[in-house]
Amino acid sequence: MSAMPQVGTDLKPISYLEEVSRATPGNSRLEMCIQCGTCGGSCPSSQDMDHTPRQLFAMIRANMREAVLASNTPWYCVSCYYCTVRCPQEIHITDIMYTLKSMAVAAGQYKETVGADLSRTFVGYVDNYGRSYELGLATRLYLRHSPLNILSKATMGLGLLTRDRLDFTPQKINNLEQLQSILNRAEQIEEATA
Amino acid sequence: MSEQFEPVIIGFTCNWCSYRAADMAGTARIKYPPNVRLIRLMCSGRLDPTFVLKALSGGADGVLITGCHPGECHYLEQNYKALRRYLLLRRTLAQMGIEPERVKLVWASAAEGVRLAREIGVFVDEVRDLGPLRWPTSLPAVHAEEAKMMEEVAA
Amino acid sequence: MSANGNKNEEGKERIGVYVCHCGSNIAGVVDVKDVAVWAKEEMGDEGVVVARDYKFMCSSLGQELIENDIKELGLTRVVVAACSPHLHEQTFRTAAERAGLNPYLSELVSIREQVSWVHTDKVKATEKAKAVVAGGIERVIQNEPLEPLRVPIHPATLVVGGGIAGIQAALEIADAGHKVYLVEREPSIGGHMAQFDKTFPTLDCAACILTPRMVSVGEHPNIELLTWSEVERVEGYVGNFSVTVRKRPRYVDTELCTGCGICWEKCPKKVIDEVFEVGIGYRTAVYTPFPQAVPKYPVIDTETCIYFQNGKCKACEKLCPTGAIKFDQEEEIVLLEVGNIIIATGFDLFDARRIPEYGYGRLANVFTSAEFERMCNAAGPTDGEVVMRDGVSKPASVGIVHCVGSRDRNYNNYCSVICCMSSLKFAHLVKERTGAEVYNFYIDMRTAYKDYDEFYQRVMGEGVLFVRGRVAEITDATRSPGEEGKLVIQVEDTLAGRQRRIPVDMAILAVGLEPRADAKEVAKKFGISCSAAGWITEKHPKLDPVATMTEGIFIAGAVQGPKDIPTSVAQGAAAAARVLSRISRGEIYLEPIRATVNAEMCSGCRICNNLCPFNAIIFHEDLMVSEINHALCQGCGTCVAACPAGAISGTGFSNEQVLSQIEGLLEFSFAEEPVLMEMTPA
Amino acid sequence: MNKYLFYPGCSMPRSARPYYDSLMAIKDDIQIDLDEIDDWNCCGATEYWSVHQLKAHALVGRNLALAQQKANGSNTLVAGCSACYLNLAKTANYMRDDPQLNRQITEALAAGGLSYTAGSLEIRHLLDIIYNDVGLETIRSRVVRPLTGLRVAPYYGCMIVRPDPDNRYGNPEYPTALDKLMEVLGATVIDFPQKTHCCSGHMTQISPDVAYELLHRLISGADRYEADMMVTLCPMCQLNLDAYQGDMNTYYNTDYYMPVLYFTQLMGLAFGHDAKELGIGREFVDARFALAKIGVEVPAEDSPAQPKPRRRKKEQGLPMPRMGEEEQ
Repeated sequence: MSAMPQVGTDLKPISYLEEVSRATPGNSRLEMCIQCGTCGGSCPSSQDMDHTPRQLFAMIRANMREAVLASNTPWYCVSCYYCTVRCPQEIHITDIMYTLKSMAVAAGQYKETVGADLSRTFVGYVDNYGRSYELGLATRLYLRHSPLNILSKATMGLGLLTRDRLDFTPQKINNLEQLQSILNRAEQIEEATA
Repeated sequence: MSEQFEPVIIGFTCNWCSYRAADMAGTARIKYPPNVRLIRLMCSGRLDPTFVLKALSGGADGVLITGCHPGECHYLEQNYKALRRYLLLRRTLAQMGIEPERVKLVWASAAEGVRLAREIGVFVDEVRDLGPLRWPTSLPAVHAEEAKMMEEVAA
Repeated sequence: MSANGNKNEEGKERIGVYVCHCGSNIAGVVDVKDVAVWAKEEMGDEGVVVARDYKFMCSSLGQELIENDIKELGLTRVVVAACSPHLHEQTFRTAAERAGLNPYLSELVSIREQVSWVHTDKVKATEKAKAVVAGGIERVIQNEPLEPLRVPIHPATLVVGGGIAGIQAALEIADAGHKVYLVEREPSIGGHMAQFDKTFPTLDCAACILTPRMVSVGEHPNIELLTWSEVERVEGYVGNFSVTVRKRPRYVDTELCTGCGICWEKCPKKVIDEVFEVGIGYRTAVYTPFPQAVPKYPVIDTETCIYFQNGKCKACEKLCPTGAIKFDQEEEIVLLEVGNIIIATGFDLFDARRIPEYGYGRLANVFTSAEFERMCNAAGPTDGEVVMRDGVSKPASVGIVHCVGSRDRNYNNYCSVICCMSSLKFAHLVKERTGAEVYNFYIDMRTAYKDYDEFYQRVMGEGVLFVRGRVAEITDATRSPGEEGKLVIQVEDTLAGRQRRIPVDMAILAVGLEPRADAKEVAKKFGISCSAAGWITEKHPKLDPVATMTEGIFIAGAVQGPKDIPTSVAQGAAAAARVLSRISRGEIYLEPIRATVNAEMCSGCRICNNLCPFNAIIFHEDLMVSEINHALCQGCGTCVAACPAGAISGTGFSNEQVLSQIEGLLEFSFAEEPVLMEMTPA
Repeated sequence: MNKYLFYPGCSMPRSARPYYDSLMAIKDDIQIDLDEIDDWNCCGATEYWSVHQLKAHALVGRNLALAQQKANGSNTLVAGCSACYLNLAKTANYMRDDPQLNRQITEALAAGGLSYTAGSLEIRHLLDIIYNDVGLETIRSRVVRPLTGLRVAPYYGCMIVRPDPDNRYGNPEYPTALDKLMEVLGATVIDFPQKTHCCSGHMTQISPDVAYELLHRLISGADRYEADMMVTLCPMCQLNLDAYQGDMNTYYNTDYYMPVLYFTQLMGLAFGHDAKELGIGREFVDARFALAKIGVEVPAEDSPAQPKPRRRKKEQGLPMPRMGEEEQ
């Protein structure tokens, strides 16, 4: 019988929409957005976002990569998952916010520096100790971003200390090497698939 | 990517539900592997075990039996009879030394084109994992009877 | 010489194979020419004498092509490889018949729905197409000439459901002079429409246009009305259904009752009416749902009637001027003989409690559309006053929420069709009756159909405020003095691109339409199929929207899916027209797909006897053989498969046909082809 | 005695010490055996997920693997922190439902000589096991000092009820488990409309003014219903509502005084344990005045001096203009 060329294999570069969708674990359903605004309406911090989640999704469809990466919206996401459970299209909105944050960090393109720094500092502690470390987290963050404010925070930290609710030194897990080799491997896979 | 075994699968469908589900899958352009070839019966109750054995002996690597969901049979309750025969059939196959997993029963209503397409995909993979069917050369009595029955009905 | 059974020299059938391009629908994926060439060359031994491909086999030219070949080449069998038999089987059978070939000696195999539309790999698709064609060829050889079954049509019709769709259908048929039985579950006909005050887009009063129809149903000599009744069992088949109806006792003798109303005026037991007044109004224990009820006779609700609860009272009996109250009345079982059935059982409303963030049931001044309809109705619990839950204060601001439970994968992912328009109607009514500030919160404004968008324009002109955004939540958790004591509707105004919190006095939830809670049981009872959600499946979504898969059973109105009044009425009339054409024909032809017992081969084991759900198999004790009544047999073939002696044969799907088709399908297996590599997504 | 695998998470041993202590105090009363998994690591909170998603999954994966290793005859892994619970559940579910992700995480774990069998563990929150496994009847039977007269605002926060991957709470907007639990303890439970609103998570670090806004909504809400205290089930929520309540008051020029305790602490009180054992007194907004209402004595020396609670000003006042120092 006569052989014929394969069909359906698309060779065109993938859109920003597909990029974000693929970078999100599982099926994000991002392409299903009907722009109803349930997310923006439910979001407790949307007043402080420079775009509502819905607008951000429209921008993603419009391939406005830089504008999306620069938006503070993902960094103002408080992970309350209201949008996710209410979305009539079952779009994994909160997960997509995580994706956008990690993309912004990777690209080094974000205006909202505090959130990114907090996350990066946090990751630093976890990578080096295996546990998070509130005091260090707070102080390092405030030293960088609002040195004046550190005083008021210090009293708070002091409060936690006096109430035996804070350590001076971070806690370290025993088998840190194991954790680090796991994380390194994961990072390699992440880069390989990116 | 490696060369992989492509099984041939015969699918029996009910005129009222699963065949229409297949139509729907088509109309909705839902893709599924081309390995399966469908036969329309009026009802899964029409499925004579001989059909399945005929298919397997004739070169099929698997047989997919589809019918209306329990309680939704167009003929009220015939799909339950199909279910009983199916269970019996799987035992028979096991006795013949054929993996019972090569025969699968799936319910799919006329509205479930997507589901049917998905089930077909799943079954193709399952049969692919089982590998090509080696039809037993020396067959136990069970199949001899079936063979006789086939001659009878053919006569 | 007739073309039928005219074999060629080697005693083989003379087969023609016709491969359809269906434009590019098939040809785009399947190499149709290759399939035709192959059929001619490779299947010659099977008796294929001609094989052609053509752009549209179903076109008149395509059909002529086949007819000419039958005549000129003396074809004895025809195989068409095109679309699904459910679409065009009849087309090609008729073509064969026109050319003098028995229609049942043609086969239509699907290489569109089952090949070109579901596969992308052209090589594999073409190969599968060949297998499918081979299956058809092997099968058609085994086909036998058949004659369709003639079935007489009983002229009476059963209409189930007394809403506007059922009313329309009943009137159409009755006016044509034929008997109609109209069965309604509630004490009165009228359905949802009877609850409304105004209807969109014309704003004419629902009662004013519905009541006359209800009355003529009640008075029509050809309509027998069975209210407070439900269909219990349906037996038989198209043309001859026998239906069992359970008639609940009214405890009122309709021969004596004049509907004067003294009983319900004097009844001391007031209860909340959860049905007609959707929980915001009251009725008595003996009641008619509403003043214009048809029939006018009341029913006694034994759940709440003081006499039925503790043996006392009997006020109605004492006061009834005609002595029509009959506490000892018992339920009746009515048997009906009908030729056709129209199902118009309508819809239920989405339960707004399922969306907690909208606060219905928790926040007093959140209402559903149904509650608001009753509130607006002059005969309703508030005499048409639009008031808040306290029953007195008028709202100064009202928010109307669209798409409640619709277009939402958490609940129902379909559009309920009517809510946009009824929400616009509500907006107008609120403005008209309270002058309140009105907000409509919508995702997309769906105002298709005649004069609908004009109505939208009109309501906009009336100063109603539209916010494009799906409401996120309705809360009493206020944040600022301006919100105190109000309901706050939180939403993203998607056109302004920011979140808004709009304080209102009252919120109206435009709840979506759902299939009746018992839709699946009803479908089973009538032997028809319904979608996963529960909407009854029509025979063809575009070309046969009022018929079902089951001969003789039709549908009308929202039982098929969300619908507004005009469409429901149109469907009622359409279903009636379908029934009338059958009645006037007096008989219909059915597929001769039936099972037959070969008395010689029957061993009398009776295995088949209790397999048949239609009791079509009778056993002759004297001859010790089973026999099948073709009128009752539905052709499922279960007995054929079960007969250990192989004594039962099923026309249309005989063992020979199926076994041969299997052989054909298996003549091509991937093993013979170069194994192609399948892309599996990493 | 129900056996469970237990994941404390970074907060419980430290900033949420009272949560941990009170849980340890009551676990015998309600017959639960919590087997802490060895050498567990951070769950990634929300921050880690913001930087590397697959690494975050691997991070959680290690905890799952260690839990499976522990195999104490239970396949239920319990977390007291909502964020920990959700992160553990998220990874466990993705490994169960997403073959590709499962492959990748498994591969990463192998680098550390660990492995986790997808679908082998059930991830549940502490409230879930206390409400469903222990059950209200058992709890009622343990109550010796009912919290009669104490008005509590049950506060669930977000991540325990949303997205609720295994649909354990049924209602992501209006759960009632904590409400019913508090009723059983004898408390007066207010129908708190903000019960599942957000505590602002790490906004306290990223954008205090957003955080104060969200905290203000919750605390003013509870105050409007004249709650004596809010009761929480998550360390993050408790820390934000408790430790930042002062800053919030300063920011809005209000003087709300809303103590925030863990539900385990109130269970402990009802079961007759003494306040100190339950870590009561370590909160910023002193609960002793509220508890005095029901005759619970909190020894003064156990907690630093506290301002006497003032009744808040009648007029609520709009937000003050932002202080210059808060801007970057």
